[in-house]
Amino acid sequence: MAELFQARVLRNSEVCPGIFNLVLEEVRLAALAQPGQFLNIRVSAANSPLLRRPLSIHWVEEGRVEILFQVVGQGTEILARVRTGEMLDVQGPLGRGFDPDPGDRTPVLVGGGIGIAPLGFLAQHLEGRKVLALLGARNREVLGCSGGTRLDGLGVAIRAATDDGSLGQQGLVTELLSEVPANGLIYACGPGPMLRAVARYALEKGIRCQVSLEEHMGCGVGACLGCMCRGLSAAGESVYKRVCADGPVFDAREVDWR
Amino acid sequence: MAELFQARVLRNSEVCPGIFNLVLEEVRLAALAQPGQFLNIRVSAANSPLLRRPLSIHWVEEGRVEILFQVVGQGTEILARVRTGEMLDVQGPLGRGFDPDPGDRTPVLVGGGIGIAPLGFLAQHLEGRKVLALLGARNREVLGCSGGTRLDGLGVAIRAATDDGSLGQQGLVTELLSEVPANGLIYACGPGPMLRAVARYALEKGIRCQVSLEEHMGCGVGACLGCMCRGLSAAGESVYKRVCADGPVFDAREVDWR
Amino acid sequence: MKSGEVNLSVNLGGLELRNPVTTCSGTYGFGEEYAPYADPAQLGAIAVKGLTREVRQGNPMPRLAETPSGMLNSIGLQNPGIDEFEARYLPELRKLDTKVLANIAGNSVEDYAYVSSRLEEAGGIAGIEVNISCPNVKHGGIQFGTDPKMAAQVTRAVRENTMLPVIVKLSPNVTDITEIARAVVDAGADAVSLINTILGMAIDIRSRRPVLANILGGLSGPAVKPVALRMVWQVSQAVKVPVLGMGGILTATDAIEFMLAGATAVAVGTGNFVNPRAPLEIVAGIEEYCRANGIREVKELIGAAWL
Amino acid sequence: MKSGEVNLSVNLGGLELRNPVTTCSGTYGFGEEYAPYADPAQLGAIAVKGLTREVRQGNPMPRLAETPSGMLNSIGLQNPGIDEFEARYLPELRKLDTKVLANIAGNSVEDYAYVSSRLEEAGGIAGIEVNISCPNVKHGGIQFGTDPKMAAQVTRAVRENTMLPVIVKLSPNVTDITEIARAVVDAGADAVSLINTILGMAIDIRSRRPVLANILGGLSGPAVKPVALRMVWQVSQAVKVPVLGMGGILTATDAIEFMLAGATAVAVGTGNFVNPRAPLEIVAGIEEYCRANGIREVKELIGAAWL
Ligand SMILES: Cc1cc2nc3c(=O)[nH]c(=O)nc-3n(C[C@H](O)[C@H](O)[C@H](O)COP(=O)(O)OP(=O)(O)OC[C@H]3O[C@@H](n4cnc5c(N)ncnc54)[C@H](O)[C@@H]3O)c2cc1C
Ligand SMILES: Cc1cc2nc3c(=O)[nH]c(=O)nc-3n(C[C@H](O)[C@H](O)[C@H](O)COP(=O)(O)OP(=O)(O)OC[C@H]3O[C@@H](n4cnc5c(N)ncnc54)[C@H](O)[C@@H]3O)c2cc1C
Ligand SMILES: Cc1cc2nc3c(=O)[nH]c(=O)nc-3n(C[C@H](O)[C@H](O)[C@H](O)COP(=O)(O)O)c2cc1C
Ligand SMILES: Cc1cc2nc3c(=O)[nH]c(=O)nc-3n(C[C@H](O)[C@H](O)[C@H](O)COP(=O)(O)O)c2cc1C
Ligand code: FES
Ligand code: FES
Repeated sequence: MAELFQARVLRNSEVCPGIFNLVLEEVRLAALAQPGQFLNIRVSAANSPLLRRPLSIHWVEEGRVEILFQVVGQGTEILARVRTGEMLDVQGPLGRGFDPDPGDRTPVLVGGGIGIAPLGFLAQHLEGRKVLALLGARNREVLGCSGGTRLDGLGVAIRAATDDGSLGQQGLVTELLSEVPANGLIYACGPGPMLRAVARYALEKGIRCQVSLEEHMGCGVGACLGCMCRGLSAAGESVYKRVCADGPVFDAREVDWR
Repeated sequence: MAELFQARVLRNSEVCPGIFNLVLEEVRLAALAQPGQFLNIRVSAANSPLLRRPLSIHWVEEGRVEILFQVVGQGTEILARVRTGEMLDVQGPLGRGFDPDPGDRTPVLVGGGIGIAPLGFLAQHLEGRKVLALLGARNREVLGCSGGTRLDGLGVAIRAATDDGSLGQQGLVTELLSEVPANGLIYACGPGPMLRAVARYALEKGIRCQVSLEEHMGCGVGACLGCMCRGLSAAGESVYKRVCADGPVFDAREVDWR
Repeated sequence: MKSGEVNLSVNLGGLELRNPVTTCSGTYGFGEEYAPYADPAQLGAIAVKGLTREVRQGNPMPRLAETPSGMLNSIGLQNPGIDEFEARYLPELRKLDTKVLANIAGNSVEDYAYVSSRLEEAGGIAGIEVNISCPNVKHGGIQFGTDPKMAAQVTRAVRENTMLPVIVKLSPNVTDITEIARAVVDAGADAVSLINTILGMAIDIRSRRPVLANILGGLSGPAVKPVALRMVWQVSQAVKVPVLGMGGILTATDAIEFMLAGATAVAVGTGNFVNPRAPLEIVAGIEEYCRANGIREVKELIGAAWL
Repeated sequence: MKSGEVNLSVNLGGLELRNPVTTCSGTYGFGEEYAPYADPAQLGAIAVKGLTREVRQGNPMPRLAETPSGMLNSIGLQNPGIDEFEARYLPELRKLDTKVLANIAGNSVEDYAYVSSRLEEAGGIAGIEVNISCPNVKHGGIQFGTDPKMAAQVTRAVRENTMLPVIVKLSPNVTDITEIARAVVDAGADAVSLINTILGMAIDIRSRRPVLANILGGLSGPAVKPVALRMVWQVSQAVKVPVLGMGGILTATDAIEFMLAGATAVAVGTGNFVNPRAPLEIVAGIEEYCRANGIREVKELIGAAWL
């Protein structure tokens, strides 16, 4: 169950240009959080920017909850200026996360850019298992600071693809998909086109796959119907589903990819 | 002539509860500033709060411009959080200030609460002359940190009135007006009722008096006609005058006090 | 009532509310989404998402755009329809210890009549808010809300099909909102609510296309508060029925402004998104304001700024 | 034109502007107040404070209230009257190397006609903006702007008394702004400008009174941008004359949105208060946008979002 927190900022540091690691001290939130869930953060007490910003939980450790965010606009710019000791108005944990129990399947994390962030928390839950990660990013540095380094630290086997070839092979992460074993379970997060390609590949090969979607949000709790994605009903009809409440994580088979 | 500056914040410190001393490094602004003029400060790059905040120049020294402000609402709350090294969007110096040349009259500064602030800069211009100040405030601490201490440092003779009697006599600063010599020139800044009482006293006794008025502002430059006060035309008719551009300092005889 | 206590109850067109704070339709789901943050039992009432006779998928995505101190939405009345509402949501709503306002819309006068009578029969609904002002649908919606004759017709149809209090929700997208208000009151409305969203749009300069798939959307949030307040001021003095005021309410100060302008009760909409505890904080803030000002009955605030 | 250069000029109903950026009447004084921050010679045009036949004192104070991302004003057309304008301000305006739009208002159709012919004779004015939409005056003002017949009458009177381009300024406080737009275009307007302020109010919960002495005021600033943009979108597609778009413009992005929505030129109002260099920065930003997108003529932006 989600709650509202006034969470103390323990640290907010620019881990590489334009990407920040924000560490919140909030024991209860840490206890409630599940991998793939997100926080809805009020970045300013002023009336503008008005809406909260949805940000995935990247890491949870000893009562601390971390996020990794990329500065892309006004809200994240303000968030980048938050300093140690300030209190942040945080709502969460929200949404339906990943199903972190892969059973006897081999978990394969597929992440693109800042979409790698939530896979860190998921990998924490998968610790002790053999985990493969296929990661893509602009370059080595972004891949590392978007969560790659942390996955590495957990002993996850990483295969990388970068735009400039500075790490792994040059190209898109989707070009690594052939490495997913037939009994694999894909957990994917990243840009829309990447997710679509991953899901299509998985559906085609009959590989299980969970994807974390993104959509602009009004409420973040399922009340406003502003964040819809095209899903499939049990009967196979295309129906709107709420990314914030029915997701953000969906089984690839629940989504209408047409 | 006023300009727009991106001024570096050298210091912003809470000099007593709820009152801040903001020091800006801006050589050109310091050179242009005249006592009684004000700055129009944009407190946030966001759309809300939207309007600039008018704040008087309190002190100018070695290329530094200082203001003293009281936290009363959203804008000043945001300003209170500004830190050393940040750049502040400052427009100024604005308005018609005090006529700092008292000729052969004895300058008498009359200030109430945070209205003491601009009298500091005026006193800098009057240095070397015998200056009397009649100051009122809630208590000793507020009187000091609203500019009283600085006046004292300049050798101004201070007569004080405080609500709680913690400094000078208990009561209103207007009760000290009998101390103004007949050849005095009053420079007054403070709450509306105080200014009215001071002006009435001066007009009655035939003492010269300049008052600094306050009004909510839209533009601060005379363009919007939002900040009017009731003035007197040359012919003695009641006409609107712009506090921002025709003032904020007016000769008491130019104002319609009815 | 103990000494120092404030009586917060108000009567909104026959609807006895324990306090004057409610929620806006379409921003509060079906009452469960915000329950973790603010117990609906502590609110005067809640209004649920706009209902139509048939299932509606709503408008294509994107449906939202943030604007300065506000937001645009073009949800387009996505809702499960009256059948599923009764089967799936109403039983849950009945369990909440608060008054539930059903918000209804339709393509035709008959639709409004039909949904009203269904709700009347179903039970568990405290009042019907008649949305004649949705800017986001092709048929009905805003057309009913800009023409006094059609507004009256819809009101009459609902009135004839229910004994429940009927609250007609007015559109701000009109030259003279008091004209529409008078028309629906003459047609039997027990109260009016206002404002619905103001028609607006946003453009993406990268794609050079409107941001919303539906092109136009409805503006809500603090940006619209001055307009909402003005309309509440005008309408509450023009008609004899109570006004449910909304539009940009985020804090107790906002809510009190609406009551002073003439609102009998207020509703929090977009404010829920920003602060899910806003409705509760507003109840507390109103009570505190009354106490600090020696006001024993919150009713005394209603229209207190008129003169 | 050198390679890579962008042609920023636009034609606003016969008015050749060197670039599409102008200022809003009432927010830019008589052209001198903002000169220290942005040289008027670098703008397409400037509009000066609304003028009437007689001297006007305007409304009582307070006249301003800040609102979320916006502000309310109830200046009430305080102005020196046409005589003093000609004697004192016009000579100064003539010295500025920019086009000056005179904004006029009146209590009657005759007033509008009179002021127009005076301006025509005086010379030095590039165009007349006819304010039929001021929400802050008792007579004329907004009444002329909400009734298509009266709007047309005023337009015709101005049209008959001047050869200058006539731009009619529309009120957003109407059900259908395209109806008024069509009426004034049929009556001879060379262009329309929109939006004027949206009627709003604010209440002080301490005094329990409206903040503005005039009770109601006009809302401007970024808060109204989505509404202004929507109306520009609607009007520019409904009439054949060019649209001067305004309402909440603060940045080049805002201005480009208005052009994509159908505005031929834009005006900066409240934005001047926030950033006195906004008009100049907008000129530069539009140019940069065009260059980055391979657009050689700024005209290509006009209505580019229509389809
Ligand atoms: C479930 C979820 C999890 C996310 N997790 C992360 C994360 O871990 N790290 C990270 O860097 N980003 C994440 N994002 C994206 C992040 O929410 C946006 O980058 C952020 O909201 C942009 O805000 P802004 O004000 O800086 O940008 P602006 O573009 O100025 O924002 C304008 C509006 O658009 C919305 N918006 C803009 N981009 C997005 C987007 N991609 N998704 C949703 N809303 C958007 C904003 O919330 C705001 O309402 C996540 C998004 C979702 C939906
Ligand atoms: C010429 C001039 C000089 C001033 N000098 C000083 C000074 O040296 N130190 C100081 O502490 N204060 C000074 N003030 C008052 C100061 O401008 C206000 O306290 C400040 O604007 C309040 O902003 P806020 O957002 O915190 O308050 P809010 O009440 O939230 O502000 C809401 C709106 O009202 C306006 N406003 C509120 N109070 C005042 C006021 N008293 N005068 C003008 N506008 C107001 C704000 O600018 C804003 O637009 C001066 C005012 C003027 C006109
Ligand atoms: C996302 C969203 C959905 C809405 N859906 C409805 C609706 O179904 N029926 C209705 O009458 N009003 C609807 N509204 C309008 C609100 O109930 C309310 O009138 C408006 O948002 C103004 O209030 P606010 O500024 O507090 O949000 C909706 C508003 C929003 C933001
Ligand atoms: C203080 C003020 C005074 C105004 N005076 C006039 C006026 O005299 N004539 C007029 O046509 N519009 C007047 N307006 C309206 C503006 O010209 C403009 O239409 C409106 O403010 C919307 O633009 P903005 O949001 O950029 O300010 C005034 C607006 C403000 C804020
Ligand atoms: S953001 Fe409101 S339903 Fe998802
Ligand atoms: S604040 Fe605009 S004229 Fe004074």
